[in-house]
Amino acid sequence: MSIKTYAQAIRDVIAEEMRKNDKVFIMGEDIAKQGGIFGCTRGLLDEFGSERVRNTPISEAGFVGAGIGAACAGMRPIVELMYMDFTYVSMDQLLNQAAKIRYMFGGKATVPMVIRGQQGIGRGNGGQHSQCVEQFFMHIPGMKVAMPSSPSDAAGLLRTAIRDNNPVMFFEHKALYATKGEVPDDPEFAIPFGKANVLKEGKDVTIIGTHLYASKAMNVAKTLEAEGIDVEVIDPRTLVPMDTETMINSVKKTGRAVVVHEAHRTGGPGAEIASIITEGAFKYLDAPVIRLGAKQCTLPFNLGLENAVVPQEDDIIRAVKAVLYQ
Amino acid sequence: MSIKTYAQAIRDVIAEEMRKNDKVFIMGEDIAKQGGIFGCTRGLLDEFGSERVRNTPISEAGFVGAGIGAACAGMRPIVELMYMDFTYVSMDQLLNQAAKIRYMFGGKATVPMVIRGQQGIGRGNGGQHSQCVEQFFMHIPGMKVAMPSSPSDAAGLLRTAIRDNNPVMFFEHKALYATKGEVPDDPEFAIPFGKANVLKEGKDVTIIGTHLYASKAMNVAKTLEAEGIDVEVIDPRTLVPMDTETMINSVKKTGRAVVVHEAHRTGGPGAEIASIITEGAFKYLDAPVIRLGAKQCTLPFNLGLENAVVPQEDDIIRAVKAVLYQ
Amino acid sequence: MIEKERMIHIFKTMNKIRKFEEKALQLFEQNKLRGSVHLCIGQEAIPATVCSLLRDVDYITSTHRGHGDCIAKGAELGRAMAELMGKATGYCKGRGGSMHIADFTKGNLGANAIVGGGLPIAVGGALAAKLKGTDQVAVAFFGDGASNIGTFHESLNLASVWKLPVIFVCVNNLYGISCHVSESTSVVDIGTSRAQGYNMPGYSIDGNDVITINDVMEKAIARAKAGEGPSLVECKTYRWFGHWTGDPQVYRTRQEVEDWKQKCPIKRFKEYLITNNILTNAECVEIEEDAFNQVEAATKFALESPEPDTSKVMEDVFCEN
Amino acid sequence: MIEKERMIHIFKTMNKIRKFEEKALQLFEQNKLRGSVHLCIGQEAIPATVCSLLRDVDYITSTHRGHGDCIAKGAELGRAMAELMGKATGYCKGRGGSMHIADFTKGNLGANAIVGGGLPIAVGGALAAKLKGTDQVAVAFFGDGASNIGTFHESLNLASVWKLPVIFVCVNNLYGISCHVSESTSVVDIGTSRAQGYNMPGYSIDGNDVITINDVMEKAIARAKAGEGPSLVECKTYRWFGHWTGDPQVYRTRQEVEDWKQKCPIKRFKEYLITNNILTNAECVEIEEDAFNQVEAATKFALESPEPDTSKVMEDVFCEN
Ligand SMILES: Cc1ncc(C[n+]2csc(CCOP(=O)(O)OP(=O)(O)O)c2C)c(N)n1
Ligand SMILES: Cc1ncc(C[n+]2csc(CCOP(=O)(O)OP(=O)(O)O)c2C)c(N)n1
Ligand SMILES: [Mg+2]
Ligand SMILES: [Mg+2]
Repeated sequence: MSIKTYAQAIRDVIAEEMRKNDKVFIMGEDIAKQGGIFGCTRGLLDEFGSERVRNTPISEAGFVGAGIGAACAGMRPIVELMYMDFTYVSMDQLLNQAAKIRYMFGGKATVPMVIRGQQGIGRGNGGQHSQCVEQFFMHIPGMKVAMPSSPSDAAGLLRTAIRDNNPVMFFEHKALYATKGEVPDDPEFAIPFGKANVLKEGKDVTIIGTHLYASKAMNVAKTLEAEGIDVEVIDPRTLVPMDTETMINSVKKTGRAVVVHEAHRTGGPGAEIASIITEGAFKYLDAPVIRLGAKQCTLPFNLGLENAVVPQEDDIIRAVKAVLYQ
Repeated sequence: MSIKTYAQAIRDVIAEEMRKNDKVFIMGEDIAKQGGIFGCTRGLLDEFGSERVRNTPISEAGFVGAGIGAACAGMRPIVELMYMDFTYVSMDQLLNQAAKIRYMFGGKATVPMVIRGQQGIGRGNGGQHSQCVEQFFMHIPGMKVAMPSSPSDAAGLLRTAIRDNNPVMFFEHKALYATKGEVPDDPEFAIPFGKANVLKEGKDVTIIGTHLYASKAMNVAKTLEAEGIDVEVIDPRTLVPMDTETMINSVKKTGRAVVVHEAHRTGGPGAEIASIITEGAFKYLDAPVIRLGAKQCTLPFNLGLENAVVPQEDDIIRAVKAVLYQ
Repeated sequence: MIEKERMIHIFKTMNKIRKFEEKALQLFEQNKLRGSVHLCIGQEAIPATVCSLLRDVDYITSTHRGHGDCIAKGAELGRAMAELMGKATGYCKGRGGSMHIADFTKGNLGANAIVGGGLPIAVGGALAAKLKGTDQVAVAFFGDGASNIGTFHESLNLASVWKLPVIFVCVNNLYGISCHVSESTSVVDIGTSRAQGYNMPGYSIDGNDVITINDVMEKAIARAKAGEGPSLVECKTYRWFGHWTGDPQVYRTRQEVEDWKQKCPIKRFKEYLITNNILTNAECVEIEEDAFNQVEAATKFALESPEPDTSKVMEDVFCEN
Repeated sequence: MIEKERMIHIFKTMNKIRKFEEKALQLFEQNKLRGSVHLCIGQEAIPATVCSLLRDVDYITSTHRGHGDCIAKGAELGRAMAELMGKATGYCKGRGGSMHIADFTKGNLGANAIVGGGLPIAVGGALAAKLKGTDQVAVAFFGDGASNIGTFHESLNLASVWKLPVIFVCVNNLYGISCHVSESTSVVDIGTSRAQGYNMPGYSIDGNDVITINDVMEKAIARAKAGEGPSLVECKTYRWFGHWTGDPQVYRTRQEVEDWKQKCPIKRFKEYLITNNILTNAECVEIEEDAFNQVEAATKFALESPEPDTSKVMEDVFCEN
């Protein structure tokens, strides 16, 4: 085990996989000399050279597409999007091309590509640089969706992503980059997709939280423990594939659930998860699942407004109490 | 009342609104001499000339953006996307620009623009020309979302859309263009946004169906009537704003609901609607809401495969029986 | 310069494409094909000549009007026709249809129903070649209309700054659906004018002339293989039929169509072959008949092929690792 | 030709921008600003000169590095500074921040945090002018990096085929974040080279020289107003500070920055004004001090302004009709 930040964990896995497999390369804006504006590719240029660590022009559709083509031609590209908001300028290459190639062309092609980058609030980047966009990739089939919530998950899920033969959307969170945690030194350490992480067992209520909200859910669980409420906390880890079984079984036990994420609440991942739970554990539910997510307004710049838009720990606590005592 | 096709209804409203308001104009691919590949702009070039009926180059981001700019500068553009799948190549202009301008710039700007075009299966157009993409615009706030299911709704909702001072995503369905129905002749006929249409009252079970599935739900209701099952059928008409009240009240009465749409099931509009119903009518629900939508695979070209992917009337009947008898 | 062998190959390919397309039209009119079928009759010189210079390891990406490209890149006619019919034996198991034929084993990275969608993917094929250190090249086929969409620009710039072995082949058939190129496109010569924005050689040539296309493509491919980077080649041509089967064609005159039919690339190349004693008229006719027969056999195969098994509709969304 | 009045106006604007930016940097370092703050110090000649030729009814769209553009287009310094601080009195009520200042009443259709996002919107402003039959023009400001994204291409082509009154002003400051223009951009002279792909006049000029910028912009605006269509104007300049406050700037040398500081556009124009007897040194100093004082007052206003009311966070998503 080593103590690493989330950003370092990502960097190290990229480096290790590039060392092991010369098909792996990385491209994106400012990833070479600059090492990525969040430092996730620091030092890679020196070690691997400018062929395998490629600065791209600002043309996301072009270089995401180039990643797809390279993957079709036998390489294993990692494409960094500086902000996941820029999926919007490359959406066609992502959802009409990468996601569809294998199936639409009859199941022979493989597109082993990772699209990674960060999203979310926390740095006052305003409405066009703070969105959580995982929902699009849950809804349109063809790409896997990973949401690491800790340095160790970042490492383990990224290794799985790079080795996966399908296109993977790998969502990092800007507010997690500096968080530290233990990461296994095993260069084969990988976390399987589609297996949720039960961060804490509990019997009274289940909180399902993704990304930032995995740790916030843990904080809430601790707070509520003092009040005698025993919370089970689940981090789905990947949304595609989704470990519905773990979530349903948890709610069969607790009878109550809160789902919380930073993406907008309406039509967000929480709607899907709440529906899955309701379908799978209806008879066990003592209250409807409560969903928490960002309000339906553009993410504002001002810190106070930003916090007013996304769920706070207090909101989660209130939601837990609502599902418990209604 | 006149009998019109869905396409004619759309054409006529555009023409009427262009006659009434010289700020209204329309642009898109092949809408001028060709009259739109589905005929929705037929004759407009002759009546209004090439300044107000503009053929665009194939550059959706460019001309959607030009629509935004023109709207910001006081015009009321209608922008035709030939296939709503092409939102993917213009997503940034739609979701980062049009949807955010008013709020992000402090609430003074207005963007009175309609983006209209057709989506869905039914013509063997394959995976990149058959998608239903309304979910993206439900999830990211800032645009209204209309889903007309009949010629009359097409007319009434489109007039409201053109007169609305907000950006509106107006989803037509390719399989509806040729359907005929009565359309009021009143040149002021408009259907308000945010008010669901209760197509049929019933007491046993509620079916909520959008677009094509409004009429399919009606067919199912008729079939089930013969078996003594009294179905209430609701067409939400607009997804943003959404008439949650009508749906919740219906389910409070029937205790059972099926939601059906053509968009993919996972993370689709049905997940949101099912969640809203469960939250709003939990104690009245005798069974979990069943959601039906397209399977999680790219829409295939072959007719048999296409039908195997999207919900069929039999699937709806089975779902109704499942919510009734479980 | 084209070797005799390759000339004959090109002529065969052009005829195969022509017969395939004629058959597709007929089948569509007989309701045996559904969906959008975009014919490239009149444009055959371009795919046939370009692909005659490529090997199976070289890549292409193609468009909604892609039958010619995929045949020229080595597709089996039977599996291609079966795909048009949505049959289980088709290249995509019936899931893709006319607009989505791909065959990675032949270097065909796929047709694309999104205008401009294939350009970045071809750039990626070329990038892979560069990274692997092979002498593979990639060709992106696209239309005049496609030259106005963002991915055109991003792809040409990217390929240029990275000096990638890719050739951008713009098939300028004067229209994007109903829209004349002069209404959609700010320059007359897409090849020579637009290349200047990307520091690469640009050509605007007669796309109905095999010899010219070959000369220019030989230069472009040599440049690509020498590591000097991409080229833009605009081939001016004409589609004889509507944008798709069923197009009322209100946007052009019969006369214009007739004039272009006089410039038939197959007739022209046939005359060249005969004049230059490469083939006799009889040999040409034999090739034409052979092409017809191949297409007939392909059609029979396709018609007799089974429909896809609907129970397998969820297969292949993801691959197992 | 610049009238004396306008020369003085330009000089005042340049100084206002400079002082505003210096203050913003200072405030950021004092933790009184958050988010990404992109300074345009060193580039002031461009917005100041370009916007001196525009009226309130003319449109601009701007970028993440947009303070200079918005000030030149008439923004009140207090409301602009308040927006940088996220205050309720800011142009966007604190919702936009540094990257999103807009003021439609002054024809500023908004800064944009999406590279290339503003170009189509400016085209739309110009389209509205054409449809309304006014003599309004639109200017899209964008960077060298932005010249490689798809909307650049789509916007220039669209504006050209529609002959719209828009001027595309490319502020080439040699870098997109850490990426030197030679690494990202296939041509050296974006203005002259790329314009050729769109059949419009293209200029690549010294962006630190007010007189040159003015001459070229006068031509471009005259062309726009005459209904002849768009122009592309590349202004070569340099940003003195990092891409954003806090940029380690590993990608360039101190020497390069120092060399460019010698080419300071304000110093240069000041010398011009004095040499040509338009202003005395004392008058220039007075203008500089006045700019400083205006910014101080603006800062005071911003600092004293209230935070936005969080209970109103859901207002303005939609407007009532
Ligand atoms: C992004 C996108 N926009 C629009 C369309 C609809 N469309 C299909 S083909 C076509 C015309 C293409 O013109 P061109 O590139 O010249 O190719 P051609 O059809 O002439 O071969 C259009 C507009 C599309 N498929 N994709
Ligand atoms: C579509 C998009 N891609 C990437 C970014 C991240 N980004 C912000 S500014 C910038 C550099 C822009 O360079 P340039 O256009 O030259 O403007 P400058 O910063 O030099 O003023 C980048 C890559 C973005 N905001 N939008
Ligand atoms: Mg064409
Ligand atoms: Mg720059």
